[in-house]
Amino acid sequence: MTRVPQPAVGSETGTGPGSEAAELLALYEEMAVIRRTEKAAHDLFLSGLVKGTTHLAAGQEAVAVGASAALRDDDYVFATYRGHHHALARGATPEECLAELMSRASGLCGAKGGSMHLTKASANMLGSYAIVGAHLPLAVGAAWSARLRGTGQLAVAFFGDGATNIGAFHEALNLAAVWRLPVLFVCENNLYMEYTPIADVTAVADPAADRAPAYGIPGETVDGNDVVAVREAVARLAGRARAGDGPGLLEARTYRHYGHSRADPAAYRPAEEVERWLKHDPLDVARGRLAELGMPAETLVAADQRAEAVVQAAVEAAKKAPAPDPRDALTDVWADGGARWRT
Amino acid sequence: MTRVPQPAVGSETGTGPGSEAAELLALYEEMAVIRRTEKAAHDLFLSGLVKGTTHLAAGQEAVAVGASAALRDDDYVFATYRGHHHALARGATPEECLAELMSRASGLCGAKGGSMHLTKASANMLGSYAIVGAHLPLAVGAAWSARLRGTGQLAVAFFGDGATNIGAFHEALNLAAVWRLPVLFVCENNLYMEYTPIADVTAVADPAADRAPAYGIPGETVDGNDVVAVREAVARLAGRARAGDGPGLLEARTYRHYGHSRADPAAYRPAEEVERWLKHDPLDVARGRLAELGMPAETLVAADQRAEAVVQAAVEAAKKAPAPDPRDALTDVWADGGARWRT
Amino acid sequence: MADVITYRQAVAEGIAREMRRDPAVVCLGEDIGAAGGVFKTTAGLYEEFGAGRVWDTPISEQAIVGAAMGAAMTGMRPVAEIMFSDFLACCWDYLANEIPKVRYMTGGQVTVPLVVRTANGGGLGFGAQHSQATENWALTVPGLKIAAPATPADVIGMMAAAIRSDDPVVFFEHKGLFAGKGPPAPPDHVVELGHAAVVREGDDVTLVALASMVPVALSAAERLAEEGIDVEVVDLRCLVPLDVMTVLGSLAKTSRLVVVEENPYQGGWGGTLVSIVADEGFGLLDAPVRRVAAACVPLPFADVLEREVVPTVDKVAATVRDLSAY
Amino acid sequence: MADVITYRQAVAEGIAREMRRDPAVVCLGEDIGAAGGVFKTTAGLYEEFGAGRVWDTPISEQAIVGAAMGAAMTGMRPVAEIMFSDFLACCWDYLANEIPKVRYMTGGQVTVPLVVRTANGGGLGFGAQHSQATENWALTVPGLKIAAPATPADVIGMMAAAIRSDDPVVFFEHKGLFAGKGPPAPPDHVVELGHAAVVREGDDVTLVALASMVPVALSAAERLAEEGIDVEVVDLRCLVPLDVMTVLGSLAKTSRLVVVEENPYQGGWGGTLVSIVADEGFGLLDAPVRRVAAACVPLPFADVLEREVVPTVDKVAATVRDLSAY
Ligand SMILES: Cc1ncc(C[n+]2csc(CCOP(=O)(O)OP(=O)(O)O)c2C)c(N)n1
Ligand SMILES: Cc1ncc(C[n+]2csc(CCOP(=O)(O)OP(=O)(O)O)c2C)c(N)n1
Ligand SMILES: [Mg+2]
Ligand SMILES: [Mg+2]
Repeated sequence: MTRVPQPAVGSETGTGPGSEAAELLALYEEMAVIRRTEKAAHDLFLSGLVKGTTHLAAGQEAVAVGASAALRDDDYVFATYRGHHHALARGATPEECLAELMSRASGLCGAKGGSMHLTKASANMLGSYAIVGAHLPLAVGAAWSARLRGTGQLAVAFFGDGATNIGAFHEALNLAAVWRLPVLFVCENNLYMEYTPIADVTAVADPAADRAPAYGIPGETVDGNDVVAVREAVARLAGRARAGDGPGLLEARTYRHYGHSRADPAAYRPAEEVERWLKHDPLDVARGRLAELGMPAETLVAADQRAEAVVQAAVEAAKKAPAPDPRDALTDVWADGGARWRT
Repeated sequence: MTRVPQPAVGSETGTGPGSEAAELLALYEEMAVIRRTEKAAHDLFLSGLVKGTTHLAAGQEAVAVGASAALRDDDYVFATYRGHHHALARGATPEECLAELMSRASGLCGAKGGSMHLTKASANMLGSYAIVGAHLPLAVGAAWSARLRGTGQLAVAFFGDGATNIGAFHEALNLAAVWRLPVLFVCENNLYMEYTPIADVTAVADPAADRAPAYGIPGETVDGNDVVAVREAVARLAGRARAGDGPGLLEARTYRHYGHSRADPAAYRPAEEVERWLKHDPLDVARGRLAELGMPAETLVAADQRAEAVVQAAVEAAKKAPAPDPRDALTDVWADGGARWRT
Repeated sequence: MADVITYRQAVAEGIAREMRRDPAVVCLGEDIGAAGGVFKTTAGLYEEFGAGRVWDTPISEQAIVGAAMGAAMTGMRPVAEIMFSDFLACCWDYLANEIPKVRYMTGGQVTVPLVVRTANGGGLGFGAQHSQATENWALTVPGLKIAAPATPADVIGMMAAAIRSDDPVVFFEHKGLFAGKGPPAPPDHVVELGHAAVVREGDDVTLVALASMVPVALSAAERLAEEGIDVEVVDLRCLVPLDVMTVLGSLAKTSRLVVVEENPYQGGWGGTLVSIVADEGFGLLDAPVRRVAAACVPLPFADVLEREVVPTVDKVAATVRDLSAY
Repeated sequence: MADVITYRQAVAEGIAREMRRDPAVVCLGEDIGAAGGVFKTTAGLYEEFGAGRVWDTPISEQAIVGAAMGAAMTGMRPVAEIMFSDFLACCWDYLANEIPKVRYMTGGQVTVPLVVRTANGGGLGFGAQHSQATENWALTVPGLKIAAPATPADVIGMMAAAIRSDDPVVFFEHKGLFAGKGPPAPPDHVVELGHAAVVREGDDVTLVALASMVPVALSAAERLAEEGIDVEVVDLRCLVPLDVMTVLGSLAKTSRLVVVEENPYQGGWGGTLVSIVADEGFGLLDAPVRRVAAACVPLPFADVLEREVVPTVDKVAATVRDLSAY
């Protein structure tokens, strides 16, 4: 996915409506591509072309796209097994993502990682991690490294509401705060862990934001389905962090359109709740904002069509791509490229 | 150590000064015994009769004794490697503690545990744990069990300030809060971890109490060197918890008189700070309160003498006790008493 | 009683039987309640026993296993679920340092009758962090009993033994076997821990396997039978207690041993077993001892790659063939 | 250069040498800064390199090792201290699931050049939770290199190799050896990982040992020499890469093998080594292979009990004596 131009931090308001609309349109189109990529992944899973499992982020696009729009290209991003949107928002193409899910040699990770481990290191998207919460300390370390190297980079960890109750969350936030590191913790609170509501197993109402004071850092909540609001909130926290004022925490309220994973029908969610959230679809929210900015409907249709075409082409290309060479199973353990552990 | 009579919860104020003084005198004497036991442990370590390591609690006696006085005999206590005072306050004798430290068969754990693992299960003092923070979930589990069995018991975990930054702390407090369990978390904040001030590595000022809101539970601080204040604070939180209102957290400010462990001279502590805390010795504080209550000085001298005698006798008895039978190294792994892991 | 039962159903059935007999048995874990577990291995328990005995937890592996330990020390018999065995790493302190040591280090004062159940192993395309066979991790720690059943009936019988055990048991349920079927277990079926089963008799070579490797070994044995190689297959069932005597007994007959493990060769449990055989059974051996174990790499996602890494019927058959020609 | 250096000093010296050559090397851990480490193994680093390169941390093992991983992925060469190797259990997810797997599961996109140093082993009376030899835990995980030096010079040389390695290395420093002395290492001394050392030549029996068991093996060898048994002692130095060839080379001469391990017999690293020997070296063997390892119990506190559990010169000598009479 081509990256949208980076708005300088805090510059959102200084530009004319035309440029603002153009920027937002680009974000919309990114979200549209993600939405369709997730739909494709879903269909490919059902048709047996995607093995194992997938955790789709349809419905949560605005978090990835909004945050990404507020970051520098060289900032580090760490995501979870529900990370397709983050890989795409940081520059992975639908084709390399879908090829990975479809076990193709051309996949992002050469089909060694799969859906849960999408990684695009060349874009500093440093991976998707499938142990809940484990990547938070990694982001802290990347931020520490950025500070040590004096690069001005940020590190951002995206994680689910469920991750707020695991020990690594606590250790990461405290260390980041004590060392005043340029790291952002962005919680995608989609109200559920796998099948259990986060509210049932968490002592506070906002599982992430209500914990921020325990680390003396700012904790904000934001409408995670509003790409502009996310971009602004992240820009604000990023500005602070880059200025040396330490980490920030953002809790984005959002909702996943599919079930937790694979073919989960998500029957545990009240119909009324699902309906309410579907009405607050991040694509719709962006469309509404664009309409307000005077964007013609045809322009949006064209963007949707481009997104559709990109993803269709990606699916076709991934289908045609070859399977990995079985011998590759025994490469890439060590930095020398091999897997030799003994003489 | 003989347990003092249990004041009923909330009854501290209803009794006449005479009875209050008698109660406090008993607490004073318990503390005096602990102080002397720790001194004995220290001296025995220096003279080579205690091997390995010790983490002395001299200076922190009021936390153990004050808390214990507010608990029922059948409540569960979990402590750390710095746990001699808790074992003693819950009914272990100086002799069985010192015998354990001196690797005698008559030690609390048959010389299998050592200083860091003092345990008196028959008194529901369910152990001392040497992995920082690890026992907090255990206390949660004991409280859960008490609830399931409907016994009205509490579980109390004592831990250091350093334990507030480890993952298990976070997981334990959240689970306890979500399940509204009868468990108390009592932090002995002695300002230092091993050699590093807790303030250097913690994002908030009160490492335990400032975290309580993250779990929606009451967090209080108390003068940990004032046995009466500790008793009252614990009684209050215990009352809540026993009434079904869920866990409580108490941060007791205190100070260790010796270094962290073994022969650590604690040179990292400013002389002025040490001096200030030595002037606020928990024994002195209790003496002051007793004087106010009109307790004659000779009574205190007599208590000190009794404490001295108990500990002297304990040292002599422990010295005379036999070493464990080497064959006992291969017992007690399994519930059948043995260690057989294969046919 | 149904004619067949799946391995998955057997897990829930095994737990339910013990919950019916003993009110001290309680379950806790992520999504185990109304959801019935992400592998449906606790399906029906919440309905039958209610929220008072089947507890949903936050994603807090340390608290889950730590709370189970605290409860076990105080009169309960908790059954804790760790969803994937890879996540045992998130609470390893409890498995390595707390649960197996507290009895010993208190001089026998404390007993910890708990079961940690977990979905183990690969074959489902879940990738490096959700596919490991980690039974060898548990073997590094004295003080844990280790059960890994291969059939539905054994699931039930070994679950009964595990829950009734006064010692802590790590109970590995194999993801690749969940959908498999087998005869149901009779009422009050108990398979005492530490007894291997000779699941196929043979004279030429002994194959020792565990959990999902048992069907692999059996398939290899069938194929080899056609070639005239008569393979005995031992289902080890448990790593601790380790039934060395059954293995040595088989070797007394065959003089040739191949161990089939899903865990990686390096640090795999077969090393421990083979080292005992190379000592106590040295005189029985007519040929080198071989281990067919996973390659020493993380588990890859793609099927075509995973097949290269884990033991397969082909690999086992080839190894046995080679060895019987020694 | 001093005539002798302690093992403890060698740790700090080994780190300092690398910090001097490469500004990407940074240290983090509990009490490692001004305090110099609780074992004084980082003494002087804070003074020489300052707070910008020697970072004190909270008691947060997951954050320590996780942050090291994140830093290693982004251009640094962190050296993380986990105070006692028992506490690796508190961050095991990083050792088992993250650090060793990220390179593989990203198809080689990410490199993790870090060292996790830790004080390993028993003999100091620290009890069950502070005395374990846990190098075998690390062996269960493909993707970690495992170093465990036995001498001060090796500490320095292997530390250099570990820090320069682009692969993650778990570096086990033995508590029982800290006070031991040995010749210092020459400038720029590098001991490549994966090369065992034959530290005593002999024709009758091969003793393979690691870390603190190397002096135990050497003492046993000396005692046995007086009895006319000529023992070759191999210091394995690393578990991964595992130098099997040196062991087989020695066996070609002696035909008899005893492995001396401090970790428990069950799941101990000797199992892996012996299983390779029982396969590839079967034809070389004239006698059973023996392992002298710790008993399968937690480590007891009292010296008199601990001695019963861990390998001693007496036990090793008795085993070799017995074996050479086979
Ligand atoms: C340590 C750990 N425990 C359990 C799991 C299993 N698991 C995978 S996703 C998930 C739910 C996570 O919920 P949340 O953090 O809210 O993220 P979401 O899936 O909603 O994006 C669980 C329990 C895991 N992967 N890691
Ligand atoms: C998980 C873990 N990390 C590190 C240690 C080493 N250690 C033992 S005591 C200690 C300091 C603990 O400080 P605190 O919690 O304040 O307790 P205190 O010793 O002051 O009573 C440390 C770091 C440990 N035992 N466990
Ligand atoms: Mg969620
Ligand atoms: Mg402290």
